[in-house]
Amino acid sequence: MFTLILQIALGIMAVSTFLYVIRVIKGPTVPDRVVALDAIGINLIAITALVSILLKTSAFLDIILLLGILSFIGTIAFSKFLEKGEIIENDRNR
Amino acid sequence: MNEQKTNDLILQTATKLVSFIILLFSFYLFLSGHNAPGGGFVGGLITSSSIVLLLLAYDLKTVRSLLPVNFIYVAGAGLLLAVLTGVGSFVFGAPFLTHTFGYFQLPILGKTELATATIFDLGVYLVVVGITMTIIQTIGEEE
Amino acid sequence: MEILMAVLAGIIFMAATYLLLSKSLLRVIIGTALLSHGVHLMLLTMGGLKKGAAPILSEHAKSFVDPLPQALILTAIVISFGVTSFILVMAFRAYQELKSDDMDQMRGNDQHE
Amino acid sequence: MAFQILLNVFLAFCWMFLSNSPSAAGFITGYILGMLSLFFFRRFFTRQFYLWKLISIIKLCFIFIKELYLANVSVMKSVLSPKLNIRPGIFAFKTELTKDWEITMLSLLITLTPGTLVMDISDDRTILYIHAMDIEDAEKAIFDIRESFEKAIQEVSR
Amino acid sequence: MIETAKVVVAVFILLGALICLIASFGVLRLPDVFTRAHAASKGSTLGVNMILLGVFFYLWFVTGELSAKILLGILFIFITSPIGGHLICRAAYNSGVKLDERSVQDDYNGIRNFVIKRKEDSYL
Amino acid sequence: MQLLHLAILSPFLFAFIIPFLAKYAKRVHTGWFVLILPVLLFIYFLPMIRMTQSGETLRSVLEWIPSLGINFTVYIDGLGLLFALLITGIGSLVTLYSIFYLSKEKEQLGPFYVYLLMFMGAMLGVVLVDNVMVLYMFWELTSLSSFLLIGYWYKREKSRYGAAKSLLITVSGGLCMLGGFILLYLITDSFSIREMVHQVQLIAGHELFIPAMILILLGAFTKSAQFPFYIWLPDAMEAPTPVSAYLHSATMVKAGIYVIARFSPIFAFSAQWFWIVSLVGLFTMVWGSFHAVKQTDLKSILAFSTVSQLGMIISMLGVSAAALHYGHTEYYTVAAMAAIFHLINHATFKGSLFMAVGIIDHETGTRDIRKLGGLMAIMPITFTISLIGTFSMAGLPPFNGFLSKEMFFTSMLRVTHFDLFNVQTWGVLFPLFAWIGSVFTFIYSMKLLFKTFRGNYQPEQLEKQAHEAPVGMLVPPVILVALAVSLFFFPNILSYSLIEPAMNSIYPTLLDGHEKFHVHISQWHGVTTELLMTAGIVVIGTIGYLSLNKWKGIYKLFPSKLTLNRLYDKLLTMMEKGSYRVTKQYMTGFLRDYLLYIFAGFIILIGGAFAIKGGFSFKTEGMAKIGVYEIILTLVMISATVATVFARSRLTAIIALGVVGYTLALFFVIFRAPDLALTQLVIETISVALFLLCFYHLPKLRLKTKTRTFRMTNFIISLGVGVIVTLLGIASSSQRTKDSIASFFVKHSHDLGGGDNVVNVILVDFRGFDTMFEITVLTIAALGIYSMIKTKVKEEGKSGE
Amino acid sequence: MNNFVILPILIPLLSAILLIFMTKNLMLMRIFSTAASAIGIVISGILVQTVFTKGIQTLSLGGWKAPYGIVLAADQFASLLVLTTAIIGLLVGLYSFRSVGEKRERSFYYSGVQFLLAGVSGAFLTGDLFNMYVFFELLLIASYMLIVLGGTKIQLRESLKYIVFNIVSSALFVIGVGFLYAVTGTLNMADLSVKISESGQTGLITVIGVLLLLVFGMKGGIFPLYFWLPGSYYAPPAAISALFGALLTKVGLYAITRVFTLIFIHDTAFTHQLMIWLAALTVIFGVIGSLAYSNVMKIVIYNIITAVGVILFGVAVHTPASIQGAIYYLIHDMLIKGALFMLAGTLIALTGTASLHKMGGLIKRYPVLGWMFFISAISLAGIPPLSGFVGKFKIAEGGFAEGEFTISMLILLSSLLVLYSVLRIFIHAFWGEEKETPKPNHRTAKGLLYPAAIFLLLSLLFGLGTEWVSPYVDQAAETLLNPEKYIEAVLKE
Repeated sequence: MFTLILQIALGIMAVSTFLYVIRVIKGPTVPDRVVALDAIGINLIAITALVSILLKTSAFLDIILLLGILSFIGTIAFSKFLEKGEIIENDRNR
Repeated sequence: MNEQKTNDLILQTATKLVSFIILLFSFYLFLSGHNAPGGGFVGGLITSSSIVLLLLAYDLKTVRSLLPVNFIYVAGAGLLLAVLTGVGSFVFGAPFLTHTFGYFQLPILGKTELATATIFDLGVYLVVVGITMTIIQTIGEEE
Repeated sequence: MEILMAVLAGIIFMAATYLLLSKSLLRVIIGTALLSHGVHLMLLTMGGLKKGAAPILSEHAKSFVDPLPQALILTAIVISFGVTSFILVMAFRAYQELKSDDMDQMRGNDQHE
Repeated sequence: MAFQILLNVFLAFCWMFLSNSPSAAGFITGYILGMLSLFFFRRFFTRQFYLWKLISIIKLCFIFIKELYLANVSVMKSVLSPKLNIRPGIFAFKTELTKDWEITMLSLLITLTPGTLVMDISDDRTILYIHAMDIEDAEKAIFDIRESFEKAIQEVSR
Repeated sequence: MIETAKVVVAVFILLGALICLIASFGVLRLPDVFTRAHAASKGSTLGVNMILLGVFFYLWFVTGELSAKILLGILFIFITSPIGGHLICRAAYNSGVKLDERSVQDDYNGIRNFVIKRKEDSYL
Repeated sequence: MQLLHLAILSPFLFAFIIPFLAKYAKRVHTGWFVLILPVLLFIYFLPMIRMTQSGETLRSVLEWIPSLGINFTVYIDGLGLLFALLITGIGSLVTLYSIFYLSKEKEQLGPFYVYLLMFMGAMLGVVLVDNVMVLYMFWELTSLSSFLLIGYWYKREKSRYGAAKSLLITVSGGLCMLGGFILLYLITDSFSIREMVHQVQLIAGHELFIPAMILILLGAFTKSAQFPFYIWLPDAMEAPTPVSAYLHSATMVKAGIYVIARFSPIFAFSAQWFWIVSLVGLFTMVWGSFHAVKQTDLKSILAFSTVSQLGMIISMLGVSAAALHYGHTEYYTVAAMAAIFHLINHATFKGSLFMAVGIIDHETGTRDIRKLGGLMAIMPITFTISLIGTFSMAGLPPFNGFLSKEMFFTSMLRVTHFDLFNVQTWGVLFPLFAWIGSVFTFIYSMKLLFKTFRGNYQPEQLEKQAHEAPVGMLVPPVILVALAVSLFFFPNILSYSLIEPAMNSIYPTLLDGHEKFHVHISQWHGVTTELLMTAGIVVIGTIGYLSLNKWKGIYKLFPSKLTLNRLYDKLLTMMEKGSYRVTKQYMTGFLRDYLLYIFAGFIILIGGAFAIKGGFSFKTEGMAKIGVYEIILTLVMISATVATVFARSRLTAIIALGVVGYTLALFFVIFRAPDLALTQLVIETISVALFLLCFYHLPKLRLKTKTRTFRMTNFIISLGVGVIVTLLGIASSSQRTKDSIASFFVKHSHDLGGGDNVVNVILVDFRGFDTMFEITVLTIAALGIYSMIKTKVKEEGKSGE
Repeated sequence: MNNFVILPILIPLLSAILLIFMTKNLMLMRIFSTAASAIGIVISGILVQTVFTKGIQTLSLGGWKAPYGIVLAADQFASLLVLTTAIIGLLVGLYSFRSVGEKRERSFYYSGVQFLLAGVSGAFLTGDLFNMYVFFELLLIASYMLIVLGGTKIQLRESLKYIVFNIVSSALFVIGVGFLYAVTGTLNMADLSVKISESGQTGLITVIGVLLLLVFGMKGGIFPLYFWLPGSYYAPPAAISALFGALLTKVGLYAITRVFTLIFIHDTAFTHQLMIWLAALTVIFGVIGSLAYSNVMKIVIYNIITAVGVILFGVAVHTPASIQGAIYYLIHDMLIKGALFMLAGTLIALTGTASLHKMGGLIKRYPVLGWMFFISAISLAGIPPLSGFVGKFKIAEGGFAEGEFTISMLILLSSLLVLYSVLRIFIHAFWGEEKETPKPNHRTAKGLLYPAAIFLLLSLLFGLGTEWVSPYVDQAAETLLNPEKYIEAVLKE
């Protein structure tokens, strides 16, 4: 029963991710895609968590935090790229 | 450039906290690698992503004043360390890259496993940090 | 599952090939990155899927999945990361020098003499 | 505050070695004992005992979680309503907070609350530009924010 | 005990998943980047955090493992997710994405004057 | 290492000293130093005549590569010694001549003598070694030194052309010969000619017999300028005249004859040998003499004449092969005897003629027969030399040419008596052709002599004031013509000392035990058919010469476009231009084209192998089950992949790529690979960041209107690649083995590796070596990126060509 | 267990790492890298001798026995190639002093070279298929670094193509290894051989074999896969081209040889026949290419392709004679290609152009260079007593013996056109009227010529001293033909 619920939840998450992917593909603007991508990253966290229960392992718990870190960095990088074109500035105060 | 300045206050403030969390996490991953997912690669990569986060929130100049290291040398040192771990086994007449490990009773930490493989992994870690930062810095500088 | 994954890897290979054959340098590079994804997926499939728990012994599972392909993929991932970053920088330098990202204009001197 | 925590940790270590039980349990015991002693001597320090601050942080968290919950309900409503009945817009909001992390905290909280999202901070750090999902509620939102979050944050930072 | 815990966990997880689904639905449905960012940054944060909490409880009660990593993850998401939304929205605005036509007010207009100098290079 | 080896190698060793002599002993003409060597060698070889006369041979082995059977085995028998004497003897004379021919002020003597010595050594090697591989080595060395000598005046276009031509043709022949040698080796398992001769029965029965024979003959024919390979010889006349005299008339071109003679005992009993050798020789003789007539350049006439004479000798060797079939040994081997005799004679009269022509060229500045005339009075000695030379060449008494020509006719006439090979009816053609060739020989000989020395002296046409040559230049040709005359009167000096031993070594199998050929040459046989033929030659030849202008038009009948020279030039240009065109066709410089070829190759090769080998199989048992969310993930991945392909903006493409990467990480999670998932996630993120960093500097994607064919090609090729990879994947996972080495890792990771994370233990311990180099790869990548960005070198000359 | 086996990899690797820290001191870098290479030669020489006297040397890395851990196995074939590699490394280093330019030298040039050498030696020595992939990547990335070092337009343009090709081939390599692992469950080449002999070489395994042939062929430059080669090898400075021309394609060939004499040996009628055809086509196209250009470098480069075809033919014929020949020719070609590239590079450096039409009469001013060109040309064509002869003759012998008359003759005759293509350089550039070159550069060529002269000397010694070499080559060929020996040495550690 519990496994079934988990699987349902996983299915829902997958559908949700899929909807984001549609947004990624559709756009229409790049920021739209970045938003969706960020959300996918967060969704992946949930999926990983669920999968790790399903697989009865704690081996993937590291991935949760990691995904959080990465989607954060990724989002920042994208938005900086969109806004300023360059991601890493030589000297901000110049 | 001047008119493109933004106020990244939120980002910068949060970064101060977040980058430490990430750094800590990377150390954890590195150290636990032998028994749980993680290891030198991931550890190194995450360490460098915390530095990248700093780079994103601040700029190259600030970060360089924070970390005044030539990252190529870091990579070189790491590689040297890894290779020397292998060479070390020559001394004991064992084949190249033979690792050994043992469980030791240490103060505070208790029974701890110490493995030469960890030193090798440290080399990996240093190389990964060194090269990612070298790459990102050199590209970032080239404007 | 393995068959599905093989098909998926095949599709990625196909897309990568298609990108590699295009004329824009950017697409070519994206093609190479995609190619490595396909390779890793295929390699993983070759090790057999879902044959047991994740290969971490402290979990005390009955059986574990084949850890060797994972190690191999890890090596391959890291190497392809190095190569990808290298080719990226090279593309950027090439554009700096050659002022073009069109592979057509990067013919080179073969047509001389 | 940081000094107090550090001192506490130090005391915990001391306890650990004194009691000759180098383990987590020993450490935790030491920490609690250290905290108690700190509490008793709290007037030695110029600033207030750090546990109070902790309590106000927890309070802030609760306010925040409540707001987050409300936020989601409203967003969900508008998403799920058959006709998209929204009037988005951006408005400026003047804040009285000055410290970096106060502003940051406020912005984070605002962003997580009903239909609002901080877009930028003016260069003199006094005005937050906030995008709202439903601009009708802008005034009310401003009031809400000022009432709930700014106060709580000031409490924490005092 | 374990059964009740499982029920709680299941509720948390299902609820979280549903919230995530709705958020993604919102992202698909809402008219412009800014409103979508609302849905994404709030919806998924709450949903995912609920799931994580569920998993946390599951690990705690069922396998008896107190997983600090998950708590750290929850905290991390709480901190970073709004920052992400904030930065994307600003970037979107400053790179020239227009507000939806239903918008009624724009106080931000003209504050940052570098809006779209690279019009020709709009990334479409 | 014996004295013999040293003798062969001495020219090479000496050649090393020459550049220093040329540099530091400038006051003495380098040729004087060089002269010592051939003379010494000649003196060294001369006493060996006694040995060969008594039927003995000398064999001495110097091991070179014994494990491969390649040894520097020197073997001296009659044939070899004859050639060695020719080489050293003529070599001495030519060197002497060259001292006066080449001025030490104007010419670079060092290289000239180095080449000449190289040639001398190589030629000695060819004729004296027993091991075919070493023979081949010296053979190619003669080609190379000939190349260098022809190109001696390298600033002249024609020299370079001639040099390249001679090299191409002779080396290709040499390579064919090498092929033949290898075949012989495969049959007999030996490189020694001697041993091959002993195994002649084995060779004869072998299926490789004919290819080996043809290949070796190709080598001989190219070297000896037989039809149709003779074309290099006229162009080789660009070499300095001493070279022409030495290489291109007396020695090198006879290497082919040597080889034919040498291999006669192995091949000669076959009918094919007889037909090929004799017919090619005979035809070449007629063809060469016929073409010699129309030449206007003195050296060209001599060149064609050499072609013709060589053909004649070869035809005789071919005819003599009949002896191996027909009992009357002495009756038929007269051809071989004639061949050897004529070989010597040809060296004398042709050598002297070349030297005479050299004198004329040297003293008048031209070799064009149309500009010359009336030199008889001015250069009487030269005239005498030329007279003797040409008459001997034309086969007139009282010169040695007459004797050998008579014997030539004799042997050709005897062909008509063969009943073997079914030649009774056609046999009559042999003497006929021989006679026709001789008529032309007579005509061009006369032309050479009279056009140059009779007629009107035309000083205005000449570059120099003509006068008699210095004595030193006259001595060598005089010696040669003196020989030509004396050999007529005392031919049997040769027959006992040289010809007989040479015959013995050509047909060793014909003799039993200590039996020997008996050679006796007499000037007068009575009024025989041969004599009548000679008389006919003189009559018809004289008429022909006098009426030359009337029938000259016959040469115009040969269309100039169809000549062999034309063919060669065409072939060469076709080769260069054609290969350029071909190469240009596919080496377009487009990455896409190259990739297309490679992928097409992939599809064809792998697909073909698949189709032929039928490796595909399909089996679902034992495979994992598919879950719903996995399907969804798959869909996500596919759509992201498709989005990557069709993305219109670079950022979209990067994002889609990122999605693929993250989904891959998710697959890693599902398939229980936490380490992979972690690494893939971080690396994907950093890659995306790098993409963004670099793409900022790149222009946005342009939507070029690509043609439908372009897209279709891309699609078909990529579909093929995808399908093949998929099929391979399915087949491999269907045929998965049960036991793999992985179980070891799982089993021993904890106790031997000291870690619970098997993947990590594999990475740092079991396969730590991989990891070590993987991080090395990363380091190099970083170094490369660093230096790529920081180091900018200015353009070099290369790109500006 | 013999740690000695690792030294040919370890020494360049360590010196490369140390060289990273030396960029500030040019002289130190030069001396250090030269010393390292010299030590490498000594070590490899000792290795060759050890293998000769004691048989195949193996080293289980980390002490993990054969099919599980990675094993280095130095049989005579690999050892000889390692020795040649070390020699080439030293000479290229010497050549670089004057030709590469200080800017490049300071940009980790010597590190790159040493890394490349480590990679090449590793690829030769490893007994593990995946490890071979890693070494391939190592040498490839080092080659990427070197090929683009300096960043001139042409370098960037051509190296892009180079990298893309190699990425494709590496990708195919990895999936090939993956397929093989799925089917056999092992990665060790000796173990693979055993497993395949046990289970029989199924159709699928043959197909995977062809896939690997394709992969290695792409590195080695065989027929339908060599298109990247001419442009890429043309781009970098001559020293680097020499290194590439001498080493890189040979690694591909080595891999083909190893794999098709050890693993895929049960269906020779298909795989090896296919290789024979590919070899013939490679020779033809190589020759066509070398005749097509009047660019010095290009001519030399296309000659690589021809040589690759010849060697591949020798391997494919798979008889004792042809394998011996292939080994001889492989070593010969490594030496002589090094010399030729250096000479061509010197020519370009002296005249400032690579086009034959713009050169002429150089023999007067640079006679030594001219004669060295001449000698290398005839050595290339396989004219005895220079080094190319024995190899070519042995290959042809093997071909004839196996009944491949046409292709064997083609191989023999190809040397004519090879000779001609290189002598064209001699005829056009060194003979003829002297011409004003666009960038007359009369600095002394001596420094550049010494390394090339050493190469030629070695080539000459290799030809004249074949007898000294032949026991080694015999041993190498014998091991290749009797994979049991290799398998026994590797698995019975």
